[in-house]
Amino acid sequence: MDKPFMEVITGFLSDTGFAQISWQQGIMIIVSFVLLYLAIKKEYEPMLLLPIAFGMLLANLPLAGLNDAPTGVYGEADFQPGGLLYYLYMGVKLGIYPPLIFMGVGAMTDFGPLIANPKSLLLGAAAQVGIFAAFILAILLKFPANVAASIGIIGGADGPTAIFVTSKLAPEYLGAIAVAAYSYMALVPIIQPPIMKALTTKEERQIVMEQLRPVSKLEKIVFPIIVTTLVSLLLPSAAPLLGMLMLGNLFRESLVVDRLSKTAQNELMNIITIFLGVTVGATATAENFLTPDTLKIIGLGLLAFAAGTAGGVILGKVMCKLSGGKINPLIGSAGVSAVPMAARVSQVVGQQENPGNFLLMHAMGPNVAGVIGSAIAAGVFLNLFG
Amino acid sequence: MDKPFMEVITGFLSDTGFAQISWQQGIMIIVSFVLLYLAIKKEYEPMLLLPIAFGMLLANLPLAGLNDAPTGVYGEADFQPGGLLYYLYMGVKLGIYPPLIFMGVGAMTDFGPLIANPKSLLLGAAAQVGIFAAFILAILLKFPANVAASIGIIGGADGPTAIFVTSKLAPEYLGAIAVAAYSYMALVPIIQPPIMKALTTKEERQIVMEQLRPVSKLEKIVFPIIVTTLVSLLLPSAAPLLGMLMLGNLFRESLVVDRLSKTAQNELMNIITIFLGVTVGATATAENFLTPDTLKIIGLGLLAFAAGTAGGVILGKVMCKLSGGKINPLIGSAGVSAVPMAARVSQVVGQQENPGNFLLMHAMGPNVAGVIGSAIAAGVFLNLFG
Amino acid sequence: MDKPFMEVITGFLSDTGFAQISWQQGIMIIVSFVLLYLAIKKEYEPMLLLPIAFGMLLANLPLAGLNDAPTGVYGEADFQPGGLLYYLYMGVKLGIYPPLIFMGVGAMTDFGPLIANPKSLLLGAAAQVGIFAAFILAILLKFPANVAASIGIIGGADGPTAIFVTSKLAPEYLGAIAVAAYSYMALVPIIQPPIMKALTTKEERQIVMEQLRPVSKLEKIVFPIIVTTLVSLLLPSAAPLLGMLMLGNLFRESLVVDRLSKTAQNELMNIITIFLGVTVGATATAENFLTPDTLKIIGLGLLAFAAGTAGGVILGKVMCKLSGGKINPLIGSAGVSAVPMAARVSQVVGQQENPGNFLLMHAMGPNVAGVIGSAIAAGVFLNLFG
Amino acid sequence: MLEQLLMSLKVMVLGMGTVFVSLIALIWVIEITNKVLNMSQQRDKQDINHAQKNPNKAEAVNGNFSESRRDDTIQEDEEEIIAVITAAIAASLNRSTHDIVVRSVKRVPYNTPAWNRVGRNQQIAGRL
Amino acid sequence: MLEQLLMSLKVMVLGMGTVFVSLIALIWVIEITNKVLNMSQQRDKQDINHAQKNPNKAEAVNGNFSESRRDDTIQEDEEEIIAVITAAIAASLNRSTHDIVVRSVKRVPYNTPAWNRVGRNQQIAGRL
Amino acid sequence: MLEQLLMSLKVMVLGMGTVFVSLIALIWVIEITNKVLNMSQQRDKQDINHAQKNPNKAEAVNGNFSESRRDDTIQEDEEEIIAVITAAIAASLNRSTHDIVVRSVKRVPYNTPAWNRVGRNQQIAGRL
Ligand code: NA
Ligand code: NA
Ligand code: NA
Repeated sequence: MDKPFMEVITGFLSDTGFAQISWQQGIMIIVSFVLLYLAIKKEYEPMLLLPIAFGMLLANLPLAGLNDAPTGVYGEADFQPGGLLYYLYMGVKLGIYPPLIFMGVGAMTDFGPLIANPKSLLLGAAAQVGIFAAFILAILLKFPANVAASIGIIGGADGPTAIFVTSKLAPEYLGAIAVAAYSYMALVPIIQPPIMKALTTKEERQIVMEQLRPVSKLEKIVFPIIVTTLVSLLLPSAAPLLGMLMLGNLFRESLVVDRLSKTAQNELMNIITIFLGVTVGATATAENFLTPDTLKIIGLGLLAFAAGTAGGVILGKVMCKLSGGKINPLIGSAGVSAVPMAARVSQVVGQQENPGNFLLMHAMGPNVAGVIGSAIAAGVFLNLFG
Repeated sequence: MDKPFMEVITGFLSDTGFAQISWQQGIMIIVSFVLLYLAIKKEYEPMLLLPIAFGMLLANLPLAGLNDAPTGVYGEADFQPGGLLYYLYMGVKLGIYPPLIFMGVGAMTDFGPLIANPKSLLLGAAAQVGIFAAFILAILLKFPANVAASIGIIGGADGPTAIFVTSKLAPEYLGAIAVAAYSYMALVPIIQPPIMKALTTKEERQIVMEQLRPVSKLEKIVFPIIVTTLVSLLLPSAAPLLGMLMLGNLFRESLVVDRLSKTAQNELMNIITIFLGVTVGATATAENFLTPDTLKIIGLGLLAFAAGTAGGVILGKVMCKLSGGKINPLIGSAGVSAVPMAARVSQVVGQQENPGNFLLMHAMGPNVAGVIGSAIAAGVFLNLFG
Repeated sequence: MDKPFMEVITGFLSDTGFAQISWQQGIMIIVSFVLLYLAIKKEYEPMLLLPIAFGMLLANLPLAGLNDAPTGVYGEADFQPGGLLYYLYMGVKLGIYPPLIFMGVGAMTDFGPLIANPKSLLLGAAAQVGIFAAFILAILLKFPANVAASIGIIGGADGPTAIFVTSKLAPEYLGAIAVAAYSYMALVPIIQPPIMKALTTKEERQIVMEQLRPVSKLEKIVFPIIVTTLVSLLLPSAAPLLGMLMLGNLFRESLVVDRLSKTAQNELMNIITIFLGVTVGATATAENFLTPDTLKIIGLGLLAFAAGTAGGVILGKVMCKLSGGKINPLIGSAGVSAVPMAARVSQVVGQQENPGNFLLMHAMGPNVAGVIGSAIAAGVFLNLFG
Repeated sequence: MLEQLLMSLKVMVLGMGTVFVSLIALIWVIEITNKVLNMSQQRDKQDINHAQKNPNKAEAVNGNFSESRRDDTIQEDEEEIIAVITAAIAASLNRSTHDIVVRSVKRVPYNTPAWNRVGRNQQIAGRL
Repeated sequence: MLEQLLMSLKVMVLGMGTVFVSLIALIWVIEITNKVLNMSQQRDKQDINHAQKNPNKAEAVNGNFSESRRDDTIQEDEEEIIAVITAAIAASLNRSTHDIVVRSVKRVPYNTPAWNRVGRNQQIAGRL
Repeated sequence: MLEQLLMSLKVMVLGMGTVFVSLIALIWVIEITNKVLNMSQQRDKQDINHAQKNPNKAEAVNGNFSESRRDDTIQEDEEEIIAVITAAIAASLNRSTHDIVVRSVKRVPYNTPAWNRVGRNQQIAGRL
């Protein structure tokens, strides 16, 4: 402050963002505006895409320092705290947010349709083929295996799973992968129908399925306990995601901890969604995002969704044959997860051929099975490359 | 990935939990199922026993790694984050969760019956004898003093207090002590009545008490401020628990921060209850839990509850005599806390002898006094062995 | 425990707070009672003043140790955890709580009146003169520049901004500055009217303003995005506060993430308000608070509020002249922020002269502009002295 | 290149294999559970049928279960109340009930101020 | 063994002693507070009685307290409203009111969109 | 002393300068945005007017916007419903509506148990 006034002003001006912004940052800011438009106007998964886009905006404002790491040691004199998003990002980096979101998802999910028709699980398994198809192609495009696995998991159509895997295997790709995952989840009603129609005959699409048997309260309580135990023993690396998903579901189905169930699916989930979205978006700095890799990721993500859809429908056709025409193969596409969007797509495509056909309940089985399937695929990747 | 395929598969299989599980872990998983049954079907304090049991399940699935500590330094390349429960457990280890739960409890508690009849505090004091009786026996059973203190505090019939003390004095016993504390709190209606009946005469149990005087708003506001100041000056180590209990109560009684009061007793408390329950349960690994000590703890815990009940009832009989028969000794058993269960037990046992006898309001005085008394006893232990 | 019994008791007694309390701590406890009285009985910003006062009480109870730092290394045997408030205070120290509170404020704020009449922003700018006037006087009273800046920011009439700046520039003054800021915000209806009346004529106060134009949904959505981008580029150090304010506002106005908007303005904000208030209050230890500086801060804070009010009203008079009498200068005083209190004061003073005069909507423009203005002034201080 | 393709095919086989093995195992376990539970429930039902003829004994045998059944009754009651209220609002609004849903009608909460409730009853009783 | 027994008995005496000393101190303080508050409240009441005869003066003397009293009035009003609504619902359901409790009837929130409220009033006034 | 005064005056000029420059820039941008948006909205309106004459075409042109408009309709509907309920309660309480505000009437939530809803409809349909 002893410097001449003009110098102070010059110094001050050179500290503005206008003096420091790079053209790449400018482009990223425009990208964030486009994503905000998609989130707000087009309602592409706004619950996450809006925070992601805003985080992207904040991270590309030069000098704002919201991502900065601290310097010095906490509690000592020379300590300079880091930026807000640096601290909130710890929940991603340490793998805390995605399992807690899964707990909330579990508390919101009714596994009844799956329990009533356990064969749905096969469709939820088949739809995971998209994950591995994208993985192979990513390897052939020279991505290292850990990045290829993170790209593949976009095909799981499950945001928290994609973020969990990517934050552990390839954190520098987190922004691009999260944006791709949530965008395609929003685009499921556009991506899936042509594939579903191309792979099925009119007769198959008209199949009306038998009503599901009622599921008792006790079966619903036992289900999350069994899944946690069995799958965690088979594949321990899937335990954080699946265990918390099933804990949330047990809160819901036990009927004795209503308070916890409501908090898990509302306030806790909302708080974490905000923190997760903004900080994941903030990893999309110009340096990380404006690379040819991002375009490849977007392409591979689309392919993963398409392949997963096809995988589900094709197994659906096989099961249709084997069951003597009792299963409508359209419910197979719901196996990609993207709950409950993909199940609604099955319903809508089915009704187009036969207005009296209600497939939604039947499609919810593969749909929630797809969540379990993706978590298992994620566990395989974490086991191999983590 | 360059290895022969069979070798990869063999490696993968040897990474499954089935290949690694010990029989002790198997037993612990069964124990967790039993606790889930008690929590859900028998409704034994499900709000905490359900998360505790699920945490126990997760912690005993081999290789799931939810309790693992991180390796390397955060922010550097070789950093491997720890498991979810490792991070959430910090709130227990650092003594953060129990005082925050106490804040919520304070916001839910009406100290009116205690203010209307301050002599209730004596009954809340007498019932703490169970804590010290169990402590003495634990010492005689060769437990070290810090562990004996943690075992004794089970007799406080107050979950967060037991967890707070144990996490500071004997964290390796946390699982066993928390399970014992919450189980016995749920069993209060079974443990207490025989002791109450054995120690009182039919005439005493039939005593109808005078209606309590109304308590003004101002008295209710001043009460938490006085308790915080006085007790924290007398016993500073009780300040974290009692101070937060009284802050929550001040939120409630001041009537000017309704938003904060509601959040403290609902969302904040629910979030912390989930984290606390699951992580406390996760300390119950086979290694920590499957020891003869656990059986001793369960026995001593029962004794602590019984002795506390007896202590309250006996002082109740003394006060009955001294007051010329105005005090029903049955309200003494409510002094063990376990709010509001123990007070309901007083009510029910009283009504069995005299259907027109409403003791609940009078028993609420000793009942909430018991919470304060246990927090003070906890402070004594922390002062002596912390 | 092997010591003679009397020695144990003596040691125990010497560990009580009564044996250790200093007269300064006694005074601080009384100060905390006075603040509790103001918060509860006089309803001086109780949402923050009640937790602040209680934190002050807890921090001045000797040996309670709620502020203590930990010793040793987490996870190792000799580790002694710190006090509850030490950990909760990290959210202040690391600059996490104030931006999150701003997010909640943004989700509660309707910027419509400001968008309808953007010239309000000038009044919101002029009222910041109080900040710099107090800064100059503080410098002349020999405060170092970083402390003077923290004192000046009291004049921003915005609690989270004052706490954010002070926690970064002069944390040892946090207690005094927070108490001053919130007390004067509560006293706005007493401080402002005489100044407003002294500086305006009866005719000016009677001016009825034209009704504001309606603001479209789209303008309200675009506004937070523009403000974030523009102001963060001009002054990057304002980005944490303004960015989060505008993120909250975008949650509100986008209408597609209602869940997030509600959580940001309710549960998340309440939780953080509790933690912020108690820990900020706990910085007011006797050592930090009972100094002549505190009295100077209280004096300078009053001056800052008065100068800000005058600045707003004077520019209001200028704009009244330039607009040919279309602007009532009374809305200028609302530029100090203290939302929505200051705007209500404009309304009330205006109605005293002309009962049919409804200034509130017009005063909300400068009022919310004052929040943005203070955040910018805070950014200037952080840039210069941070 | 070929090596990478082979590696990635191995991963695919391993991955899809794990997914299918896990989920098929899950199918088995769900079906077994279903059978076990149905068997025990049918036994329960028989017990109940039997019990209904000897109501006094029923109390003793099914003591633990009675609570959960009471719960169901309450839920059904609540649905009925909600239906009535919905219909009333719809009637006054002259609309179909498809459009409006009364989300919840709360009763006295069970856990929190239990003694208040009793106290209130006591006071009411005291005035009678 | 004996030594340990002695030590633990010391702890018990010290512990129970602390508990009793603290809580007895608390009894004293509560009773003193009660007396002090009751005295000041009775003085207040006298002031009020006095004031009710001179209503103009009352405003000046009890200015600070009027707010909290207004609050009580509002609360009582609310209870009355809740009672009415409960009765209405119960009547239409043909049930006793013991069973149903309307938990809360919310008014316009005081703090949040204060200017909205005034704005709304203004707009309403503008249309008159 | 003089030096410090000068320094602090510099800070004031710089600070107030930054505040004014930033907020004046904001005024410009808001006004420009307002003009741009109004222009495009008026164009939209013309489109709509045009479209209303050719309803079939409207669907195609404004497809993306129709959703948000539907939203507005729902909101207005909701306000209407709230008004009706408020009036009903007020009538039964014999009070003015200024005092009571029904804060919200919730519909079936859109996002959560979507399949439940359909399932329910299916079951209802199944019973017809
Ligand atoms: Na999936
Ligand atoms: Na107790
Ligand atoms: Na301001």
